[in-house]
Amino acid sequence: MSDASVNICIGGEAGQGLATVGQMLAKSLVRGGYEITVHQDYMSRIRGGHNTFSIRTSTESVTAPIERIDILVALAQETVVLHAGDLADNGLVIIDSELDAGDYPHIKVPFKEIAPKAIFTNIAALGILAALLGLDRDIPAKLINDTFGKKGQEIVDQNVEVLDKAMAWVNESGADFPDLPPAKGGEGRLMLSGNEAIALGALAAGVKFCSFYPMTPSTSVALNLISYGAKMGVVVEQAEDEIAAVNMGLGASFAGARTIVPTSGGGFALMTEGVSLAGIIEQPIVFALVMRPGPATGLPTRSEQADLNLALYAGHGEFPRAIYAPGTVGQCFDLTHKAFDVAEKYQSPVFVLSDQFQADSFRAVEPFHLDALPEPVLPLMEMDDAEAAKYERYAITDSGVSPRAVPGMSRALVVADSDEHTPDGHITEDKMVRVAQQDKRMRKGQGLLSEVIPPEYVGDETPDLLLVCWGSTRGAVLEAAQELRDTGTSAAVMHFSQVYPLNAQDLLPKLEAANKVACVESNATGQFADLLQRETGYKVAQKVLRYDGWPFTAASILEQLGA
Amino acid sequence: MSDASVNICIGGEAGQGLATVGQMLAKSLVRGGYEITVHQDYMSRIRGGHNTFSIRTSTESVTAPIERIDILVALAQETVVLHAGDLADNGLVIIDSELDAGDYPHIKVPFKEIAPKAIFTNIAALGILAALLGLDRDIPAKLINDTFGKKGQEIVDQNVEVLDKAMAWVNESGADFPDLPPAKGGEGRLMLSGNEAIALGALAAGVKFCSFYPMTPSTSVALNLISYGAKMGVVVEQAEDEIAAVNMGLGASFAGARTIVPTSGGGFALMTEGVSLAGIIEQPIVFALVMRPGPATGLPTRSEQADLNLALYAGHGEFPRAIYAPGTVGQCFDLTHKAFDVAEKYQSPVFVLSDQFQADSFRAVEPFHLDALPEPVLPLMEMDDAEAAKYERYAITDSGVSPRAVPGMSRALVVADSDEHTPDGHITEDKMVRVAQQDKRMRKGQGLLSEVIPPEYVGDETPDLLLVCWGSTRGAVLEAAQELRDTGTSAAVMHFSQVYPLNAQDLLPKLEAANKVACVESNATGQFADLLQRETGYKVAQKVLRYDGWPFTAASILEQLGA
Amino acid sequence: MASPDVSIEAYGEYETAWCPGCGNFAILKSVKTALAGLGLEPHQVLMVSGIGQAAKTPHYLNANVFNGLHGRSLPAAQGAKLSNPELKVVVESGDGCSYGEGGNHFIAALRRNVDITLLAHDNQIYGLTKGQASPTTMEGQVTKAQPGGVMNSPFNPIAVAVAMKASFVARGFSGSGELLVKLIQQAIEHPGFALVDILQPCVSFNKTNTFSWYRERVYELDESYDPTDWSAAMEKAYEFGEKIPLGVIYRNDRPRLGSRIPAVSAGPLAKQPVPMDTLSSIMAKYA
Amino acid sequence: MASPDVSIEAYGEYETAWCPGCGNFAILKSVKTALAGLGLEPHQVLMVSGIGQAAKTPHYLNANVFNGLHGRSLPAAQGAKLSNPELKVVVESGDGCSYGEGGNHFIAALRRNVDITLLAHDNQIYGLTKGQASPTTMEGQVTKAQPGGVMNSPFNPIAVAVAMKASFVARGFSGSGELLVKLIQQAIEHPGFALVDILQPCVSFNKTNTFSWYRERVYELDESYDPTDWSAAMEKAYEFGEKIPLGVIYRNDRPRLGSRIPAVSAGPLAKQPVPMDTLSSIMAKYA
Ligand SMILES: Cc1ncc(C[n+]2csc(CCOP(=O)(O)OP(=O)(O)O)c2C)c(N)n1
Ligand SMILES: Cc1ncc(C[n+]2csc(CCOP(=O)(O)OP(=O)(O)O)c2C)c(N)n1
Ligand code: SF4
Ligand code: SF4
Ligand SMILES: [Mg+2]
Ligand SMILES: [Mg+2]
Repeated sequence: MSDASVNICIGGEAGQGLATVGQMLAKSLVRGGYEITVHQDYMSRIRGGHNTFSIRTSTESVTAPIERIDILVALAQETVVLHAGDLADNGLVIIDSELDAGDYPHIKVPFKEIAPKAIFTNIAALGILAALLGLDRDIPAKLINDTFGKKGQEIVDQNVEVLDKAMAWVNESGADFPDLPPAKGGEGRLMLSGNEAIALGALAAGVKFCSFYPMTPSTSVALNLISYGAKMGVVVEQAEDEIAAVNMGLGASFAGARTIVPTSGGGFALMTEGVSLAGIIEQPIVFALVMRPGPATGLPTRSEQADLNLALYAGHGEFPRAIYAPGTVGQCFDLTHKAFDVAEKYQSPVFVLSDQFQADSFRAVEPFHLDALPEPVLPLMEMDDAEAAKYERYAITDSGVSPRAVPGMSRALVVADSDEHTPDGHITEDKMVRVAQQDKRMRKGQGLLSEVIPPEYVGDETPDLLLVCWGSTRGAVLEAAQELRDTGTSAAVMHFSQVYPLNAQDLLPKLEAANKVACVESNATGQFADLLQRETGYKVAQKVLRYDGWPFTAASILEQLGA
Repeated sequence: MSDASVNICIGGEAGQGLATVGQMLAKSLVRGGYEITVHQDYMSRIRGGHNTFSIRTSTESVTAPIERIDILVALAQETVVLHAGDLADNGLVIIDSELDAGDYPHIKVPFKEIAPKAIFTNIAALGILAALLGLDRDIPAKLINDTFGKKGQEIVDQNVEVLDKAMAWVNESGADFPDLPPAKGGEGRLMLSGNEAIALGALAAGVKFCSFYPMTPSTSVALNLISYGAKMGVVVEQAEDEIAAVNMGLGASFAGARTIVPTSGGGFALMTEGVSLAGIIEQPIVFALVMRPGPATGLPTRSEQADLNLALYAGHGEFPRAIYAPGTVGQCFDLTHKAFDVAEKYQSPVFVLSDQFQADSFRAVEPFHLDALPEPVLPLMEMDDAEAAKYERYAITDSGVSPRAVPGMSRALVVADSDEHTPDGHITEDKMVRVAQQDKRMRKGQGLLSEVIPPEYVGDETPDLLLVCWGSTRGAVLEAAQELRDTGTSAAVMHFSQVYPLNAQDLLPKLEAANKVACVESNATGQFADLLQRETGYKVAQKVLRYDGWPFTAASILEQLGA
Repeated sequence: MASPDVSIEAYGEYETAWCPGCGNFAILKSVKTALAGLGLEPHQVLMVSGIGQAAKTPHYLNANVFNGLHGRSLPAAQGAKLSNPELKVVVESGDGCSYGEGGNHFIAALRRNVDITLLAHDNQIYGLTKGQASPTTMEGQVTKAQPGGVMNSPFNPIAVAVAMKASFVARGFSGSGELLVKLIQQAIEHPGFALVDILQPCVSFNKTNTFSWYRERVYELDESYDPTDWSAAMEKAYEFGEKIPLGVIYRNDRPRLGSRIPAVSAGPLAKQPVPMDTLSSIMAKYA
Repeated sequence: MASPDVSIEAYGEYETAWCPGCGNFAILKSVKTALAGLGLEPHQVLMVSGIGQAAKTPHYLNANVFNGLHGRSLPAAQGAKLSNPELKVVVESGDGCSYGEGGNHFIAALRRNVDITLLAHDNQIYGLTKGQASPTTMEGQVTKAQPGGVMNSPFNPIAVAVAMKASFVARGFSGSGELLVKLIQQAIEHPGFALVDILQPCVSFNKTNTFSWYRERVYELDESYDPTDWSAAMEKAYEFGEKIPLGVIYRNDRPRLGSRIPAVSAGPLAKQPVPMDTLSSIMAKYA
């Protein structure tokens, strides 16, 4: 396989600051107009061990990580041991002069000389990489200014000096790597990770409350909200446990605050009783479920898509829900934003299902048009006294949606009940009322179905091979399909950014039009393929599965396809 | 519809002791050789409200409740209001002389005269019923002796006197109801409810530990174990919450005790993280999940089958499990017993899925042959020092099952870990080890599949109508099918007492052989029908659903079938 | 916001599912009297509860109601209060709900000090599930689930709350209605988390701690008792035998959580605009 | 069962995933020294933990291990101990695990008094998840998740345990190794639930409660201190500022749970036969 992208992998121990180098280089590339896909691989520890921060960049769209390494920055000896084997033929190891790159083509950098103090090593590495890639010096220089500006001019100057020294060193040393071709990216693009985009999407939707309990890889959603909380008027509360988080969120939502609850597998498992509560009290709430490999603690800092079934069936009893599965960082923003409106409109729990890979994966994203966002769906606030006197929280309606008043905003009494209840919200054990309320709740499912986002379809309508996928695997699958087409196979891709509910009638013809259908997902059982069969009766011919904690690449898909 | 059974419904307020009358009459009938099916309908309160205890009895097998009431015992005026409308043409209301039966055919009983104190009213009612049904006086008299014997002869005598007075009163009053025909039931039959049978099945399997948090309708499983705990050497601990219950149970199982954790919907939702833990540490554990209608608190004392999906997918990540769904009280015993061995053999969580209807439904059960039970599957206890030194808890094996040692029984160190782990149980983040261990765990699924209990099939192999069902609905479905056959429709029944895993290959031909397949289940979405489609691709033509909290009857099925 | 002339009738009169003679009736009456006496109108009040006999209370009066999950009333109540500081939030739940299933939320709420009131109907038993031991059931008491007698030492909510320096800790008794009304009112007016543990006879399942058992033991703390004296409070907290003190056991004025969060001080979150311009400038930082 | 000549080497030496300078290293060493000193062999010991940095400890020594879920070590440990009273069961978990996610189990364990030992590595921070406030983080401390400073009052595990009359309550410090070894040994030998809250510097995330912060404040309780004096203990429990006492703060001899359950007294449940004859006669009652 060959492609025009360059893959830079920065490796080192936790605590060495490789994420700083990585993020600054990535941002320089984005500002320089390049496309990027970042893959962060880190261990469940604070110092030591071995982590990598990989940036695949190109002038063209890059949508997935890749195994091949073009530039390997080894901040630790172990980086060479673990990753130099993946070096491309014309690849290069960049390594401190005191470490050993063995027989691999390499440049030994005198970091101690370039950086007067150890703390500047990261900027030195940035300079080396910027020079090797042929980036305009002003881009990283300005970034240093933006980043360290609030620490004072002196700090900025010191850092820029190291940057310049490092770039100069490359030129003098005669170290050589092909410059990146001129880039095409437009103005104003953002560099965002999946979790940042979820947080920003929530803010754009008017989120007012977030309750959470820390859990990798979901914590950064809350941390991002916290850092803007004061400015944006968002209350973020760290709860005593996940059960408190979900129930606190439901209380907040009841009182009128748009609410998000970010969590991950085990934490979400603890919330499932609360999900059921949301179902019966018909409380809008958005869950950001950022997946990692299980069961139980599993691989806490790695990636997997194995909690689809859990999200689908979380909670005892039966009630409608919607599940989004963004496939790009941009979709993380858009679908989180949409989740709030859909949650309010159908007074149901709505899920944004992402995973560690996407959570931590930086990309260049086109700027969002905040003005163009749809008007938010809002609950009932004002009500005159006559209406208020008649108000019933669970009035029977054709759509199943009953007007939702916010307590304290009028004289209406809003009564939410976890027991089966009469239209006015009070506890009942009456058979007929039960059936009427359960039917009313389930009718909302038809509304949800009517708003389903159809899968994205790329490629021939009657392909030899249709690759079905959902969520974060989109990029790798698109790339695999492109490679197949490049080598003469008619391949298409069907990517689901909403995985529930599914519109069986619309799907079946498309599935049946393909000669062969394979479903690509990051889990061991093929949960989406099973869901597809459950909903449509259609059985995919092949499941392409990965569950070692790493994201798919095009190559890993093609290998399983035998292509 | 007409049948040879007699349905006796005893109604009254909570706290009036109607369950005492009901149980004593039911036991008298069982001892008299009759078949019974009891349906208990009670509210979520301690006193007041209105409850019923219905006994359907016959000389032939009766497997389900029925709407029609032949004898209505009204301990409260409300009983007449609520239930006299269901009285059969030749039905009879039995009512205190101070209450009013309106125009319904009735016998007014001077309970105050017959029972010297209010506390004897229940025995008086028993006597009235025994006499009306033509039961041999010695049967209830002996039962009184067995029941009150430990309170002393005086109490027994007083009660028997009331019984005799009540029976004599019936004869003198000329009150008339056709005697039951002579019964056929054999010697030694037991009268058991579903939950009693689960507890006894667990005891027969050698259960040693039970941790629970009270929750209707599962509590009586624990209460039954508690009452025999001292004699049987079982430790039963009421935990501070359900999360404690499941984790305590896993700790006990790890230390070598056969463990059961009884719970219901919301309580089980809280246990799902623990289920996932059982999956990765490969800890045998049996859950008795006794269902009630949700979502959330729902109808806490009523019945539903809506937690199948929850049991199927509880826990984040992926791991094998088995789910039994007994369809008779006898199966409650057998399958709970089996659950312990299967849990140990495959070191996996195993579920016994029942529901309120079955939990509280007394039946006549053939005696169990404790001697004939299979030898229990046991973990490794003894080990010599050389073996112990090499012992690895998660050794890779073909079957996926690694020998499970019990800590402290030898010098072997047993290391269980919720993180992904090396064969010796220690934490790892290695890709290859991860895949090897995940594959090992999933391989146990093949073993579980090889031991699946095939569905029971009753009827024509190429029927016009095949009724698929699972768990407690078996009786009503069998009766409905019989009625269909009686009226000329070729109908068959396929009852699943194990709902997961399913053996798709075996099922498909049978499903496809039927002209039409309908799936009967007590929930609003048809969860088993969906599971069937997920596993086999087969879509049933009709879902027959009930979700008002009451169990199916043959009539309620036939009505939906339009038959 | 409170209007001075709210009558108890405004809170309505409903049929209940409680047993005749249950202590909950008297508590319900005290709650309605207390709310009306404070001049609060039903729509200004949010009653939050879990599941249990006590937790049914909110269904038996007029108010906004969030009747959630067993043991989970406190998080829901705090979430609601943080989102709308103008609501008077009162939690009603049993001893099992508050100190058993909800134990972690109880100790967290004591620390967090959100301005809500917890009325814990403490019948020292699990009522709704038919009489198993609760955390406050006395050692040695025999129940169907504890046939050998309760072996755990009982949870002392007052002692734990005082030890954690909770900001308002009181004990009431369903049979001392006038005092109870006063305690509930003080608890609601206290600007922080307020606990009122209310002794409540359960006639159906607790044959030990009966009405007369309580009646014989309870006495009202008099003027000479200083609830701001922590050591005295700690001592009173353990008086639960021959004598049981009723009244405000402990009180301090540490700041409530909401007062420190700017967004909360600005009023109901639902009424606050979304500052899109601020968001635009935040997003610009990612460019 | 204990053999007198177990060397610390029997407990092995492993690579860890901790940061250089972390207090956990010293605690690990003290644990191994304590176990060996008691003459316990690795297979006689069961280490139970949750998830967190502290909770990794069991992976770094030879023993039976149950490394379960975050916050859920205590129930697992109690289940194991009730099932095999011959195992020495030691729980190692962090402050977040033990007092945060696991708070309800902590207060229940204090009441239940099963004979296990809880070593709570108390670094007053969530270490593994990168520095959010834990229940014991001091008020006002700034973290990434609490940029306005912690607003909750800190959980005082010693005070709560003493207030609940737990049967053994001690405080240790990772930097006072000899004392810590003694405390761990006393805790293990105490026939009931024993808490040792161990102050532990987290060099990566807690820049307030550093090694020298602790070092300057801690002092060892001397012979004159009587840990059976509850009032004195209650007072000591609040000494957490200029001075912090180390040692056994409180101790009593209330009976442990297992001692009252006949099946537990009979030894490991796994070795007890199933009395099928008894079962037959039980089943006969249903005929
Ligand atoms: C998660 C969950 N577990 C268990 C139950 C069952 N349950 C309902 S009420 C209750 C105990 C009630 O005791 P308490 O809180 O003291 O209230 P009381 O009935 O005594 O007023 C229990 C265990 C439940 N509804 N939900
Ligand atoms: C159910 C669940 N929620 C959250 C987490 C994430 N988590 C892992 S460790 C931890 C906190 C650790 O803090 P502490 O117990 O104090 O241990 P330390 O790392 O400080 O030793 C958290 C929140 C988890 N693993 N499981
Ligand atoms: S069971 Fe007890 S608490 Fe419940 S209503 Fe009856 S008396 Fe009251
Ligand atoms: S983060 Fe803190 S507690 Fe964790 S290993 Fe590092 S220093 Fe120790
Ligand atoms: Mg109670
Ligand atoms: Mg910690």
